[in-house]
Amino acid sequence: MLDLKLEDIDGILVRYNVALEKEMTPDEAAEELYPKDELVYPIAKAIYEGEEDDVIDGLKAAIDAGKDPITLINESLMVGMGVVSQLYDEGIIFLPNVMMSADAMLDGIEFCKTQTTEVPEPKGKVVCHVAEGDVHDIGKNIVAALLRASGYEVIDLGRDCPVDEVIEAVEKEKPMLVTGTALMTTTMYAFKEINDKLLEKGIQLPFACGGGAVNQDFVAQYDLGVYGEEASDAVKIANFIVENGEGIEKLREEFHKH
Amino acid sequence: MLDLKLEDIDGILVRYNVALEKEMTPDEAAEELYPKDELVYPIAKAIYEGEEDDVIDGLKAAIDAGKDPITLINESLMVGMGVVSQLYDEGIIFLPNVMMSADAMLDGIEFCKTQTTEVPEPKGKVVCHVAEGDVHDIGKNIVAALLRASGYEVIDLGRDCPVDEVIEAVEKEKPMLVTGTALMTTTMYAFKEINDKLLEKGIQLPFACGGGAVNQDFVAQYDLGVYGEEASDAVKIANFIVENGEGIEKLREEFHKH
Amino acid sequence: MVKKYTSMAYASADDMLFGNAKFPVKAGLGLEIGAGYTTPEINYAPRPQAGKSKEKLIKEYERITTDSMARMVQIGAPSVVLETEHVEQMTNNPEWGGAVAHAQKTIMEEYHDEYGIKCALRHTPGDIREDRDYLKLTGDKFDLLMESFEQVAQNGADLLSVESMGGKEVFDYSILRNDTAGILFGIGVLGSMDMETVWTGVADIAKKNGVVAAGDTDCAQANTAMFIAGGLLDKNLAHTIAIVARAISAGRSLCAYEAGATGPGKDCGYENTILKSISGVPIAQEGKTSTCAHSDVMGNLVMQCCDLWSNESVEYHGEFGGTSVQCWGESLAYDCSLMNVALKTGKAKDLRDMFTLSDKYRDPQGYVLAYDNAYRVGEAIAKDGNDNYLRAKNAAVECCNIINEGVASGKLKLTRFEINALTKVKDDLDALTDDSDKFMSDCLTRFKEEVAVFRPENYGL
Amino acid sequence: MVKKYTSMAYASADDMLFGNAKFPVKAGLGLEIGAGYTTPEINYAPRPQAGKSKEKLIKEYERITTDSMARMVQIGAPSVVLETEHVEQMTNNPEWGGAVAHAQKTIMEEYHDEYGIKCALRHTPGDIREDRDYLKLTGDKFDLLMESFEQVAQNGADLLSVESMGGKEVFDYSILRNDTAGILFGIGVLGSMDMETVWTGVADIAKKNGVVAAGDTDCAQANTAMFIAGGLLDKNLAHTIAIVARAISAGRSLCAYEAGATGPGKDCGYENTILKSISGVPIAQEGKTSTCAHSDVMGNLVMQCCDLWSNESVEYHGEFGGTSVQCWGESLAYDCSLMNVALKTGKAKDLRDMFTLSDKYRDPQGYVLAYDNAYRVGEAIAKDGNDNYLRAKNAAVECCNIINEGVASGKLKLTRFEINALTKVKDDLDALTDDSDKFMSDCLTRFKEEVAVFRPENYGL
Ligand code: B12
Ligand code: B12
Repeated sequence: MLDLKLEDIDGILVRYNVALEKEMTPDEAAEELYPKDELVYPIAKAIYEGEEDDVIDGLKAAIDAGKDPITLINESLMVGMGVVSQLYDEGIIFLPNVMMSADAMLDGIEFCKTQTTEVPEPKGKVVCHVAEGDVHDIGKNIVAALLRASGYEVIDLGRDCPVDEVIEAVEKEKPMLVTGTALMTTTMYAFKEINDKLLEKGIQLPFACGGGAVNQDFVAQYDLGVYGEEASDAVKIANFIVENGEGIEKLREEFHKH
Repeated sequence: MLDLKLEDIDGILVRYNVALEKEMTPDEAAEELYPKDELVYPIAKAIYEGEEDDVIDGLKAAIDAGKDPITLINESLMVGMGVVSQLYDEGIIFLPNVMMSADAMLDGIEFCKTQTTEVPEPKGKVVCHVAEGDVHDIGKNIVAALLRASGYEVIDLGRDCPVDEVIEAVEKEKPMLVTGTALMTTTMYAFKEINDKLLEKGIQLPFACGGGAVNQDFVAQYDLGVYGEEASDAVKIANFIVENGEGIEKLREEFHKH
Repeated sequence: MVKKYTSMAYASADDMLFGNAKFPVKAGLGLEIGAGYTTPEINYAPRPQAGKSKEKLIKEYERITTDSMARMVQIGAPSVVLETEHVEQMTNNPEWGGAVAHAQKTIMEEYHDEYGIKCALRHTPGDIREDRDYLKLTGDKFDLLMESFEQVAQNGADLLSVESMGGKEVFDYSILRNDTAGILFGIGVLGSMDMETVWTGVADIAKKNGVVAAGDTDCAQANTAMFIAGGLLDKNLAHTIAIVARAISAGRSLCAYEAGATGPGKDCGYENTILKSISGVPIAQEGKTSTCAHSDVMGNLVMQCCDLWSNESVEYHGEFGGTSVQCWGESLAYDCSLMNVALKTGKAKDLRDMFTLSDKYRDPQGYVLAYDNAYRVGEAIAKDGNDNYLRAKNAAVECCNIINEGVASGKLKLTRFEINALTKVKDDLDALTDDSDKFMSDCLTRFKEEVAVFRPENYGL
Repeated sequence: MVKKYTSMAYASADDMLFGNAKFPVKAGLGLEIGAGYTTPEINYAPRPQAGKSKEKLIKEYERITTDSMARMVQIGAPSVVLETEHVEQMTNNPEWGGAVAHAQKTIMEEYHDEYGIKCALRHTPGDIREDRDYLKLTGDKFDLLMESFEQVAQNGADLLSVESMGGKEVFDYSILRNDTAGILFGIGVLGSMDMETVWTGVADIAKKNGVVAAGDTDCAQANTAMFIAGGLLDKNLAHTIAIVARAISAGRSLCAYEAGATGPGKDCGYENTILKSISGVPIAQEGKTSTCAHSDVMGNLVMQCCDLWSNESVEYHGEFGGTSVQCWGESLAYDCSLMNVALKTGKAKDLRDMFTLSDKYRDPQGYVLAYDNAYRVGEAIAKDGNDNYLRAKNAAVECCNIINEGVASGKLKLTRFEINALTKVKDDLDALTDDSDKFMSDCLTRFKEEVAVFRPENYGL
C-alpha cells in the first residue's frame, strides 16, 4: 500500500497533543500540590492515586494521632481531591483518574462518618437527572461524580426520569441546583416542562442543563436554564452559586459563551 | 487526463432531466392548449411566443372584428398566459419564456386599455417587497412577474424596503396579500416586525414569505405568515385566497409542507 | 446454533476495497450493496416537536424522505439508502414504526418509478430493553423489540439494524475506571452473548418477510469510549484505551453475521473494516461527512472499505442550501461519486490508500483501523473464532501490538499519557487467564459486587 | 493603467493542480497559499439576532472564531483560513468591520501562538454601493466601501475580497429574458469596467497596509445565473445559458488581478479555474462541502485546482456534532487532508482527474469548467486580453464550442431544451459585432431604454 514519508506527515496532520504535552509528569505535578502536613500528605496522595485502602490507612493513622474525623474530610480528603480536580482542569490528568480518586474519596468520607457522631456539612445539595425518555447517562454519571468529588451532596435521580419526579425531588430536597442531561433532541424538551412546573410552584433555582443534544440557544429559552458544555461546568456552576448566589442572569453571563 | 468510458458514466451520475424529457416539444404542447377561436388563437400564440408586436396586431384584428377590448384581456391575453403558466408548471417550458410572455401580455393589456374607457378588473391586488437591508431582488422580481402574469395587480415596493413603507402600502392599497422576500437571515426578521405592526393596527391579511434564507419554521412563528418555496407558490397562494378566503390556518395547511 | 467465523473472507488486506464486498447484498428497489459501487446513506433525526404524536412523526418523516429523494435526483445521484433510527416512541409502539416505514417506502417507490433511482430503506429500532435503572434484555421488552422489527419489515423497511446494548452496565462502569477486564467482559463476553440472542431473532424475522438482516454496531460501548476520548486535546479517556475497546467490539459485532445477518453493517460501527475482513459482508461507514453528528479523528480513513457512506444523523432543519438532510445527503452523494469514479477508472486502490493515509498517523484509533492493521485484528479474532472471550482478548492484544509497532516506526506519535495507558492495558491483558470459564466466573463475582445495576440473569447467567 | 493578461500562466492544462499555484501567496500567520498544500477556508453567517448591535456582533464572531479554531486543533489540521463576509452593518459602519476583524485576529493569534497552527483571516465587505432602487457605484458609497477595506486591513484582516456588482442591473434584466447581448454587456463590459475601478482602490489599500488584495467573484451575475438554473430538474434557466454567463464572467473577474490583486480568488467564483489558468494566482473554491450554502452540480469537480477549500457560508447554530462552523470546518479539513496526502504521495494528478470526472458529464456547467476545457476558455480570453468585450465574447463562443464538442462525443448528454437554448446563444453571439465601440454604443442605446434602473453614469458613460 501507499505510505507517507516520515517527514511528510506533519504537512497533513499535526498531533497537537504530542507537541504540547507538558514537560512535567502528572505525578510530579501532583507532588508539588500536596499539603505538607505529614499526616495529611499520605491521605491526599492516596486520593490522587485512587487507592481506597491507602486512604483508609492514612485516615486511621491521622485519627490515631488525634485528628478530628470531620475536620479530616475537609482538610485531607477534599484537599487531595482538590489536587486531582486542579490537575484535571489543567489538562494534566484524565477523567478516569478523577473517577477513581472520587471513589476513593467517597470511601474515605464513609469511613470518617463511622468514626464520629457528628454529621459533615456538604458544600450544597444538587439534584441530577437524565431527561425522561433518554437512556444516555454517562454524561450525567460524570457530572454527578465530579460534583461529589467537589464536596457536593448529589441526589441522583438516574436516567429516563419523569418530569414529576424531578419536581418532587426538588420540593423534598430543596437543592441549590438541579442538573439535567439530554442527548436527544426529542427528549430535551422535558427541561422546559420542568422549568414551567417549577415556576408554577413558585420555585426559583438554577437549572443547569447539558448533554450532547442540548445547546445554549435552547436552554436560554426557559427562565431557569443555565447551559453547561462540559461536565466540569456543573461543578463550576455550583461553585459560582456558592460564591455569588443563584441569580440566573449572572450565571448566564458567566457560562453562556456561544 | 483520465477519462470515463461512455458506458461507465451512468454508474456515476444519471442525467435524470435527459432521461425524463417529454416526448412532445413545447410548441406542440402549446398548440394543443390554444383556444380554437380564430381571432383569439393568434393572440394566445403570440403571448406564448413572447412577441409583443404580434400580440398588438392580433388584438387590433380582433377589435376590428368587433370584440370588446376588456373582454379580450380575459379571453385572449389571460388565456394565452394561462397556456404559458400551465406549461411552466408542468415543467415543459422554462422561466425566461414566462417572463417574455408576461412582458408581451402586459403590453397587450396596456393596448386594450387605450381602446376603451372601461377599467379592467384585476383578480386582486398584491403588495410585494424585499426585506429591509436586503438587496437580493431576483426572487421578488419573479414573484411579481408571475403574479402579474396571472392577472393580479402588483404594487412592487422594490428591495431594501423599510418596514413602515410596507405598512403604509397595505393601509393605502388594501391588498388581498402581501409578499416578502428575504435572502439573508439577518434581514428576514423584518417580516416579524411587519407582522406585529399589522396586527397592532388590527390589519389581518395573509403575508406570504419566501426567499433563500426563509424557511417554514421561521414563517410559522408569526401569526400572518404563510411560507412559500417557489415563486409560483405566490400565485398559488393568491389563487387559493381567491377561492377559499384569507384564513391563514387553511393556507398553512395547504402550503406548509416541511 | 450459530456458526462462528474461524477464517478470513479475504486472502489479504489489499483485496479489501470500498464499494466491493465479497458477498454483496441486494435490497430494496434495484439496489445492490457492495457490488462495485458505493451509495450514500442519509440519516436524520426528527425535530423535537415532531415526536408529539404518531401523525406528526409520520409527516416529519414524509418530509425528510421527499426532501432527500428530491435532492438526489436534482444532482443526478444513481442510488441512495435512507436510514431511520427510531425515536423511542416508534419502537415502543411498533405500529408507529411500521407506519413510518410504510409512509417512507411509498415515497421512495414513487421516486423509483418516476426516475429509476435505486434505493432502499433501513430501519433501526431503538434497543428499548431496559427498565428505568436496569437493563432488561430478555422477557417482554425483548418481545416488544422483535415486534418492532416485525412491523417495520412488513411495512417497507428493506434493511433491519439495531444498536444492541448487551454488556453496557459493566462497560459503563469500567470505561471510566480504566478497568481492562471489565471492558473485555462487558463488550466481548456479555455483549456477544446478547448479540447472539438478538440477531437470531432479527434474522428469523428478516427471512420470514423477505428483507435483509443488516447488522449491529457497538455504539453503546466502543462509540461511547470513542466519544469520551474525543479530540486530540480532550482529557477524558486515553485514545489508546478507546481503540482497545474498539478492537474488542469487533469480536462482539461479528456475532450478528454469525447469527444470520448479511450486512450492510451499520454506519457508526468503526469496527466494520475488521468485520468486513473476516466476514466479507458490505458495510456502511461514517466519518468526514458525519461531522453533523459527531467529531472524530478518522474522517477519511473510514471510507477506505465502505459500501454505504453515511452522515450518521442530522436534525431536520433549514440551512441556506436546503434542509439539513438535503445538504448532508448531497455531500455524501458527491463523496460516493468520487469513489465510484475511482472504481471505474481503475484508481480505486490508490484512492483507498489516500483515504487511509489521511488519518493513519493522526491518532492511535486511525492507526489500528487502517485496513492493513484492521485485517490483522481480524486475523487475531478468527484465530480463536469459536470462543467469544478469547477472540476479543486476542483482538485487544493485537491492537496493543499494532500500536507499539507504529510507535516504534516513528510515524505514530503518542503522548506519554497515551503510552502509559496502553502499557497498563497491555499488562492487564497479559495478566488475564486464557480460560474463558475462569474469566467468566471471576468477572461474575467481581462485577456483581462492584456494579450495582449488573443483573446476570439478563444473560441467562 | 492596469496591465491586461494576454498569455497563459500555465503551458498546459495538465500543469494545473490543487494546492499549487504558479504564484503562491503568503498571508497571515505562517500561511502560504498555493505553495504545495490545500487549506480549509471556513465561512459563516451570524445568527440573525446578532446583528442588533456592534457588541453582539463582535461577540458572535468571537464565538465563531474560537469554535472554528478549537475544532481545527482538536482534529490536528495544520492550517486554516477564516472568511468573514460582512453583513451590511459591518460595511456601512466601517469601524464595526474593523472591530470584528480585530476581535477575530486576536483569537487567531492566540491559537497560532499556543499551537503553531497556520492561519489567516479574510474579510469581504459587502458591496453596499447602491441606493434603494439604483446601483450607485461611484461617489460617497464608493468611498464608504474603500473606508471599510481600510478599516479591516488596519485591524487584522489578512486577505481582502469583495463580490462587486457592476453590471448587475443590465444582467438581472437580461438573464430572465435569454438576452445574450445583455448578459455579455452586463458582465463582460460593465462588470469589467467597474472591477477595474474597485480593484485599483483595494490593491492600493492592501499595499499601504501590508496585507493581500485577494480577489473578486461574479456572484452578482454568474452565480445568480447558476442559482436560477438550479438542479437537473429545475426549469428556470437552461444550464447551457448559465455556463455561458460563467465563461463571460471569467473575463470580468480577471480584472481584479490585472488591477493588482494576487489571489487567493474568492470561493464562490466558479470561474476561478479559468482565472488560474491565465493568471497563475491561487484560488479558493467551494462545492460538495458547501451544500450548507447552496446546491450545485459540480460538487467534486471544483476541487480540481483549488488552493483553499471553502463551505461558502453556514449560519452559526448548534448541531449534534458541535456548532455548524465546527461541523463544516471539520469536513473541509478532511477534504484538504485527502488532497494533501495525494500531493505528498505523488497521486495528486490522479485525484484531480477523479474530482473532475465525477462531474464533468453531470451537467454542461461542469463540462466547461473541467480544467482541460476551462484552460481552453482561458486561452480564448487571453487571445484578446486587451479588449474586455472581445475577450468575454471569445469566452462565450469557446464555451459554446466546447459544449457542442462534448455533445458530439456522446458523453455529455443534453436535453433538447438545453440544446435549443445553446443554439440560440450561439446564433446571437455569431451575430454580434467584433467592434467593441459599436457594441458599447448599441447596448447603451438599447438598455437605457429597456432597463429603467440602468444608469450609465455609474460607469462614467
Ligand atoms: C453512546 C451512545 C449511546 C449509548 C448510550 C450509553 C449510555 N450509557 O449512555 C446507547 C447505545 C445506549 C445509545 C442508545 C441510543 N442512542 Co445514542 N448515542 C451515543 C453516542 C454515540 C455517545 C453519547 C455519549 O455517551 N457521549 C459521551 C458523554 C460523556 O457525553 P455527554 O453525555 O454529552 O456529556 C458530556 C457533556 O455534554 C457534559 N454534560 C452532560 N450532561 C451535563 C449536564 C450539565 C448540567 C452540564 C453542565 C454538562 C453536562 O458532560 C459530559 C462530558 O463533558 C451519541 C453521539 C453523540 N453525538 O452524542 C449517540 C446519540 C446521542 N444517540 C442517538 C440515538 C438516536 C440513540 C438511539 C435512539 C438509537 C437507536 N435507534 O437505538 C438509542 C436511544 C434509546 C433511548 N430511548 O434513549 C442520537 C440522538 C439523536 C437525537 N434525536 O438527538 C445520537 C446523537 C447519535 C446520532 N448522532 O445519531 N446511544
Ligand atoms: C445572487 C446573489 C447575490 C447577488 C444578488 C443579485 C440580485 N439582484 O438579487 C449580489 C451579488 C448582489 C449579492 C450580494 C450579497 N450577498 Co448574496 N447571494 C446571491 C446568491 C448566490 C443567489 C441568490 C439568488 O438570486 N437566487 C435565485 C433567486 C431566484 O432565488 P430566491 O430569491 O430565493 O427566490 C426563489 C424562491 O425563494 C422563491 N421566492 C422568493 N421570494 C418569494 C416570496 C414568496 C412569497 C414566495 C412564495 C416565494 C419566493 O422564488 C424564487 C424562485 O422560485 C445567494 C446564495 C443562496 N444560497 O441563496 C447569495 C446569498 C443570499 N448572499 C449572501 C450574502 C452574504 C451577500 C452579501 C452580504 C455578500 C457580501 N459580503 O457582499 C451581499 C448582500 C448585500 C446586501 N446588503 O444585501 C448570503 C446570505 C447569508 C445570510 N446571512 O443569510 C447568501 C445566502 C450566500 C451564502 N451562502 O453565503 N448576492
